[in-house]
Amino acid sequence: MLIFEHSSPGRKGAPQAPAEKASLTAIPEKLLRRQSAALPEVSELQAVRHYTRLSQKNFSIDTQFYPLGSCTMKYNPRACNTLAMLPGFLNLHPLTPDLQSQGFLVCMYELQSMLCEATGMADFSLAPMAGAQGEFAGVAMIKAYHSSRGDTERREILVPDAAHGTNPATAVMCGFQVTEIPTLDNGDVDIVALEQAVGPQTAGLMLTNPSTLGVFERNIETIAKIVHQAGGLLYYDGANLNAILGKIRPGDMGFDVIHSNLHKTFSTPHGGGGPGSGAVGVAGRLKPFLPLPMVTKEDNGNYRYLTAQDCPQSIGRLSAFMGNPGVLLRAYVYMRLLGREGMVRVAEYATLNANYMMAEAKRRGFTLAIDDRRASHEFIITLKNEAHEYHVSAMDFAKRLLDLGYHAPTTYFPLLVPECLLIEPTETEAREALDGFLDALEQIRHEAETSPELLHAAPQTLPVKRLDEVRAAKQLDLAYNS
Amino acid sequence: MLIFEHSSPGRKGAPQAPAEKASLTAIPEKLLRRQSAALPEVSELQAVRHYTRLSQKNFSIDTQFYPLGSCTMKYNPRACNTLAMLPGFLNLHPLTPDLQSQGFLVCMYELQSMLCEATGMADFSLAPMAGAQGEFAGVAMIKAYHSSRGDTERREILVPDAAHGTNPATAVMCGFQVTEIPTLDNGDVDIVALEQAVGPQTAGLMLTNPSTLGVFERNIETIAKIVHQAGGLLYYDGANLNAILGKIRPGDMGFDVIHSNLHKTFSTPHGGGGPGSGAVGVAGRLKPFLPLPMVTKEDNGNYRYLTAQDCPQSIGRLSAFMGNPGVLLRAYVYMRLLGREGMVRVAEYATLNANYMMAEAKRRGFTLAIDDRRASHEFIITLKNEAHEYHVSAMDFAKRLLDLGYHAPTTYFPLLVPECLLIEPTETEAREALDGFLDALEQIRHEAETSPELLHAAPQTLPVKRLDEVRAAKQLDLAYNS
Amino acid sequence: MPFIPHTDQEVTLMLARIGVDSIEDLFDEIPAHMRAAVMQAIPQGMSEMEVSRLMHQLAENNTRALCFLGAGAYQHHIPSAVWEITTRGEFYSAYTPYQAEASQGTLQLIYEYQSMMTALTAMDVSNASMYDGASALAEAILMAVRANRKSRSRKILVPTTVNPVYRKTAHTIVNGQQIELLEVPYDRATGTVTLEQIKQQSEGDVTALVLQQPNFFGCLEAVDEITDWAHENNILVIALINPLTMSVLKPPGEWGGETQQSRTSKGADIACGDGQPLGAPLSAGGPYYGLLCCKQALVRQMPGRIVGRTVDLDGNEGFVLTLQAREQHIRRSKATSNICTNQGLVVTASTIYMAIMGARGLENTAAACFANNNLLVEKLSAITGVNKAFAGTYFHETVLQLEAPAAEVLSGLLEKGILGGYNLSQDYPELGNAILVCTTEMRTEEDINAYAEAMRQVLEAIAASVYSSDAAMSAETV
Amino acid sequence: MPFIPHTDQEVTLMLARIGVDSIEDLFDEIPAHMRAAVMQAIPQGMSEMEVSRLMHQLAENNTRALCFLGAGAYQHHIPSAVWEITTRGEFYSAYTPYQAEASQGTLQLIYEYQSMMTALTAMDVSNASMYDGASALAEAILMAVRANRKSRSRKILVPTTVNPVYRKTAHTIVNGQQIELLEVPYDRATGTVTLEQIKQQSEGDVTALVLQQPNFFGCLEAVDEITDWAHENNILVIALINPLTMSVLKPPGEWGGETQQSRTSKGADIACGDGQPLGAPLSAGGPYYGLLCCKQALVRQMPGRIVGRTVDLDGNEGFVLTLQAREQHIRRSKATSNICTNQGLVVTASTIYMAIMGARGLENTAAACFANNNLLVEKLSAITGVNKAFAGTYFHETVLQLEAPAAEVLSGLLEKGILGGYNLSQDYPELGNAILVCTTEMRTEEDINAYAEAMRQVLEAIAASVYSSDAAMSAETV
Ligand SMILES: Cc1ncc(COP(=O)(O)O)c(C=O)c1O
Ligand SMILES: Cc1ncc(COP(=O)(O)O)c(C=O)c1O
Repeated sequence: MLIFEHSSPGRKGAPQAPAEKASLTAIPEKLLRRQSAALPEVSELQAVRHYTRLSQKNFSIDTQFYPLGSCTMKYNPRACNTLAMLPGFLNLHPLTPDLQSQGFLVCMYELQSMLCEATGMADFSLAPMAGAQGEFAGVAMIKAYHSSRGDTERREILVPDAAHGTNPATAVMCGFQVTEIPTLDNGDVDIVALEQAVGPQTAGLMLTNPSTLGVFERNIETIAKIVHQAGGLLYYDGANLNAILGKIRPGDMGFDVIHSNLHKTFSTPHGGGGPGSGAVGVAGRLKPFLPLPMVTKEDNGNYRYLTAQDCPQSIGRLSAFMGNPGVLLRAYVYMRLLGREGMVRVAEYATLNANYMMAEAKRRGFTLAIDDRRASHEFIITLKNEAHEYHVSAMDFAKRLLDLGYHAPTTYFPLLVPECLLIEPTETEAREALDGFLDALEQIRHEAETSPELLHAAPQTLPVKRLDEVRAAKQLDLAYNS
Repeated sequence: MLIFEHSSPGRKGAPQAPAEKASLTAIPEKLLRRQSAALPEVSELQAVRHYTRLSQKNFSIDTQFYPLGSCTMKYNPRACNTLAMLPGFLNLHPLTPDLQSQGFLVCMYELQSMLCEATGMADFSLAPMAGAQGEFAGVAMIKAYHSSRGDTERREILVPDAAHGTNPATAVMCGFQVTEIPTLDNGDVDIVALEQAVGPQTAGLMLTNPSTLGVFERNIETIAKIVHQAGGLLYYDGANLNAILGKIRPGDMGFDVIHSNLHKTFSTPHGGGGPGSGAVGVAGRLKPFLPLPMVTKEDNGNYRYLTAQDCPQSIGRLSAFMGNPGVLLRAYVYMRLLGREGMVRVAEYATLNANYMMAEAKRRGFTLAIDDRRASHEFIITLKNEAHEYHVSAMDFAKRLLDLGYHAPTTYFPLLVPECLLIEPTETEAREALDGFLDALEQIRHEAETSPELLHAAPQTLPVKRLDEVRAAKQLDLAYNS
Repeated sequence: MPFIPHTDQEVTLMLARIGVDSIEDLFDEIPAHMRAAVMQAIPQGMSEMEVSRLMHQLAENNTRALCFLGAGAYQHHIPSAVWEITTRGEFYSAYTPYQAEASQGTLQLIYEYQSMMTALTAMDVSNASMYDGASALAEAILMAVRANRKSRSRKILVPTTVNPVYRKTAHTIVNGQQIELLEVPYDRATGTVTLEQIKQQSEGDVTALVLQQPNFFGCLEAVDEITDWAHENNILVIALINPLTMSVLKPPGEWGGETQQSRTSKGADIACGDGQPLGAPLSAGGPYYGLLCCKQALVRQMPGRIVGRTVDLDGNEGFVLTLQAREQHIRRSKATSNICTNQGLVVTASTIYMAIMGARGLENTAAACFANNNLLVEKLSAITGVNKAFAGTYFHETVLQLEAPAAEVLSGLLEKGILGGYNLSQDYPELGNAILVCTTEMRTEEDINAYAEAMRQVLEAIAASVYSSDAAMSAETV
Repeated sequence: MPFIPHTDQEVTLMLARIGVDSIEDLFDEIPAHMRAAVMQAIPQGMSEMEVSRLMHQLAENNTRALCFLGAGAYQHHIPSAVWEITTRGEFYSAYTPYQAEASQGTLQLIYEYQSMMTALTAMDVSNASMYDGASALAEAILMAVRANRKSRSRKILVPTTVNPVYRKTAHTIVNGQQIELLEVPYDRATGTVTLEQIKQQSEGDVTALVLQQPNFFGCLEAVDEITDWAHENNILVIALINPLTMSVLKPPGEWGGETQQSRTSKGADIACGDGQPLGAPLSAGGPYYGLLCCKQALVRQMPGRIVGRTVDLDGNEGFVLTLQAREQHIRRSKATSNICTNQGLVVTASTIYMAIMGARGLENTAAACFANNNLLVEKLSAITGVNKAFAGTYFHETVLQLEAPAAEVLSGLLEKGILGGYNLSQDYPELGNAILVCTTEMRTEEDINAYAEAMRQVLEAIAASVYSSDAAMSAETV
């Protein structure tokens, strides 16, 4: 039932707004609204009950194991939420003069510094509001860098075919053409193809390492050399940074610019789709181009925002204020809780969990997409055999997992692997959860053999059964009563 | 699965306590614990997930209509919670000197005053921590009053048979004998029986008005006269104050002492069983006996706790500090939100909802326990006919209601009415909820006729099916591994 | 170990199952010479108790001055229920609702959000959110360029009454695609843009026009007239709005349509803005969210996620992400935008906020802002040395011109606990010593009086010191 | 109308269904002449925004001084997760779990609580909570009187090392039932009670004996020796404990049992105390909760609710309230107590707290309190004019004797932002100018140094003023 269906005209049960409406007669009538907006009219209890019950229809980390590959669904410490929501932060207006915002600015400054250290980059801007905006900032900086050198013919960005969709989409938004580089069966980039692809038109290469195939790109040094020798820059998509945190740093691998999804590696919540943060870091030569605002520390120990006057070559602003400060504060608290020793543990235990699951999956007879390599923080099972033998799809497996109380892994991504499940357990899950999930996978395979209709009809235990996506896209119903 | 069953020896995933254990060697070894307590060893995520999921197994006001008679399950405004949990209150040590606690003390003082006004009593103490402790304080004051006058032979407390169990239990705890007074079929106290029962042994009468039968005691003036003339005092069990708030005040009805369940009428949460508050109010002659602490306002405008020096005749303390301040703050916020005009509305709409449901229940063919009177905030259906015809019990109805998404009303209370449901909708529920509940009742009656096994086997849709209470009491299992 | 559940025993067992000796072995594909050293510049970990104390101290090291600042972020009352429900684990710690059946909570909520936002704006379609108002404006411009098949110019008219930082952000984002943002100056008397000025700037082919209501100065633009003219000239109209004010102001879906010709094309084509006033705290600038709505015809040009209502196998109603073929994860380089993660949790809060407030709640709030701001402006402009910059109607923000240096006045006010407004001298030097003041429903009459009194004192003090330095000067000269 | 969902239309319809003309008619059974007038002394209602502002102001009108106060309420760190989960609507707004199938969340949680509490105390059975520690002591005494069939005296030995306010509360509550609480003085050297003193007070038949560990002075009682003696004399032992300290101190279930004879009756018979240190904020004194545990043999004398594990129709595990025949709603005047509503929500918090902390977390916290307090006492007693009152071991509270008026010292400390301790002079005049200081894991070395420095300054200032007034006096005399 929609909140609109709880509505009754004239109802108003909340002691929220001013009880009386002040006069608006000073405003010319033609500028005024004629009819009240058709919002629901419910009591506070009705709203509380409706949204509390809605929330219960979600799977979430706080309620289920959620091994969604490439998404790093790890525990979001409640302390990060509580402390980021202290009134001293919540009530701070973004245009408050710097001297009156020192408590906030010091957090931002230290977060910049800690991210530099964690990634080996020379400087960081916290402005981008999600990974994709981080990519935008990064590619825009690559463009600005080449332009600043009069190198205006570099119109192409290279992207491996395994890349996340945001990579090519970003390159196009920045005005580039995209060329795809194939990936080898072992998960590494096809070096020969790369060598053929680079040239004077190459602005840069966007690379995710470990890749979305869940393996570490072993030829990273060679790749860096090839791209750099062609005059291009190297972009690091940091969505998978969780796998290598404290073990190897993008800066040390030769990347010129990176973004980091703080809502993955630094455990800020995904919130049902956001907000996130895609902070960008750069090597020295790209420093002048970082997006604003950034925070600097002055000689007198005060912190202040850098402005366009300070950074005349900056690519500019990406949002009205400072990215997503509430998210940034959560990441700051997280990093202070973990500290330098905790950073390393993130990669170690995320990798341990992934490799354990991979080994166990293999032992239980599942087919790995890449068999003879280490998993990073995630790994891929392909169900192409099961699909072929039992006429069940990876999607059927996914939906049946929901019935058994597990959120499904990422399905059908990366696009290269047929009928795949991309599984990322993260470091915060206990072995019991991993084993339980593997047991469920085994059970489902057995069901696929004996009663495949169980899979086709899944899920059965959730608020709705399988939903008709085709109808949704054909018979558009995008708003109540619209 | 119990939290203990998620435990793994040596696990510790929370960044909470100091990481190292300081030395305790200065403590003689024989005073030290030999083995660590067998608490669960889980990570923070495991605890969060476990208790979040547990919470989802509850019915609650925030998720269901909860018409539990005599319990006043109305909306607990979230603002009351948020504001009572401001750090300035949460971090206040109860032994902080008065001058440093003025912000808290003013709330307590004003709450006392507002409760006096709402009930017509001369003074109030907020010390009692629940209704039953309020009753204890009240009856102890009755005893102290008689004693103070040398009137030591009053050993008996009168209690109507419809009374809540806490009434007789309290009287005994205070050292009294209990005599039950019968109730007439129309819900009023049997005046003749009362007249016969009173005498020089009568310390007082405990009365709930409106009674637990959901009707207003029409002879209240006569009753007051009879008890007072016998030298007894009149105690008001304020659990049902919600029904008459702002309409008639216990003080004006002649009551000498009352308690009010702030966790009912003043909407502090029930919290799965508490905490509550049973603030006690008295007429002038009982003022000296009120329990401590109380808050007074001094001539200079400062607030301070009253001490035993100030109140030498007080019955004393009922708890280490000030009752349940967090609950009291919630009640304070609630009263400030509603204000004087809101107080009256509480009774009006609670009564409207109850009478509407009663009229509708009757129209739909249900048998009312008391047919020809106004309901107060609650009313009673008896299912004795249904029980007889279809061999289903009120408990079966109750369990089946759970399946249909409604919390069951109070069953088998008051004890006088066979197979009864005591239904209290409260003022915060919308008509849709009331109608939905009545529809469910009708559906169940139909099921009782056509497929009674549905009722016997209910509930079917909850985390567990019907539970074996007899076994629980016979094969005691009161702790894990015990 | 914080947040790591593994016991030593388990680690041993897991390593054995994997067939390696140590966790270190799992990293043996990483070239050894590139391995990271200890990250000295990151402090050692702290317990929650220690971090908690630190953050409490830092939180208090921000001002508590009474806020009369607006300029794109507004301090409104937020019912307690809003964030208590929003931060429930099931909303807070869920991912994007790709597995629809396990995400009906979030999906239905977004559908309700879309319904509320279209109701508020009188537009046909809303998406599930953009990052913020400024980036939403940029995406609206990109969308207009894709959508306006009648224009090939990639020229967009942007009045200078549009929030300057929004204009800058839009520039950063659309810049790579050779789109030109043409400034249209405002009328100095009214603080609004006139049709004449727009016409002057729009020689030749123009793709779209941006119109902010209320505009950055708090003034009300002639939305009907301008919308109709734009449509007559095949120019798409992008409305940039404060959604709270739309509860009482004419919503973009109803702009124009006053001439015979324009009736069929009534309403802005795209509406965008920042959702912050609807339930998001100031929070130092975010997370807020960008709202983006459009006419039905443009839905396939919409960037970002959209939720649709559909049915399940049993024919029961349910909700899914739809029209995903517009998005990067399907369409990759041909997507309508690169956006993926959006501002879901803030939308959650905003939806609950709107449900609790209802239309009447929003209207009363907006009206209270208007009334309070009028009162403030009245009291301030009664002070010698303070003047309204523009005639006409302003909503809950107003430009005031001061007969003293704006920066000095504002810092004087801060010393008295008043965050007095936004200094316009950088963005609008032509206005002299001008500030933008803002009053919401949160400010009481007492607060407003306190501001007026502080302003009086600050101006007097400045005047006195100017006088005395003048006097000193003239004494010297003598 | 705040929290009232009814529209005018609905009200009309509902009244029609009832068959009355107005809501007023529904109250026609109430005698007209008794009807209440408008409640003038209650202020008019306010919006949530207004109340919020008021409460923020009031909350800030309480001290933020560094807390070195204990005496029954302790400031410990509480993980954020604890109250975020506890205040979820499903826990917060549920009733007592009478409908077991619809309350498995609360019921299982209480079962887990009972399991944790018995583990911590090494007792057999725990109930679901009493109001607070003081009233739990009173109920423990009533329970002992009911349980001890070998004694008919109704005499209870209560050492004066038991928290004075607990003794007063117990008196109020057991008073009506002719129970006598006999004080046992403490040993001035050690701040503990000795077996000799107990023996002296226990001439004749005694029912039970109360023993607080750590005692009110923070000192550690000789629990083994006293428990064994009591059992040899058919006296039940009621342990009054701080549950946090039981993570490292010998728990009541293990007291005694050192002699041949006492081995079978090892352990206190009843354990009670306040659960506050386990996850409840100071909150001006509550809500906390009373813990109450006993040996298996006494379970039918237990007051309050108890949850038991059982099975459902399918044989699956589930939880119910059990042994309800002890309780007032069944047994009425013959119930073990009148308690009905207890402190469920605080128990919820406490259970989550214990789960997150684990035994090791509690131990490290308790040990940190001990170490910090030692440090404080060392630093303070190094100051001239400050002395430890007792030899022997104290836990995280200590009695200090001052060579200046305690009240004056404490208020001097407060002016320097230090809540310096509890003034003992009213309850224990024999100790002179004595205060009880307390240090938890929350206090850093810096805090402790700040206290020591403040103490030094305050004592010096008092000495100086005494000296100067002495000087003034002698000057006058001269
Ligand atoms: C590999 C990769 N790159 C980029 C992104 C885009 O990040 P965001 O969703 O924060 O825009 C994601 C996450 O969805 C990702 O997994
Ligand atoms: C009529 C009546 N009296 C007394 C009580 C006891 O109140 P409490 O549960 O707060 O002790 C109740 C509530 O349970 C009640 O309904």
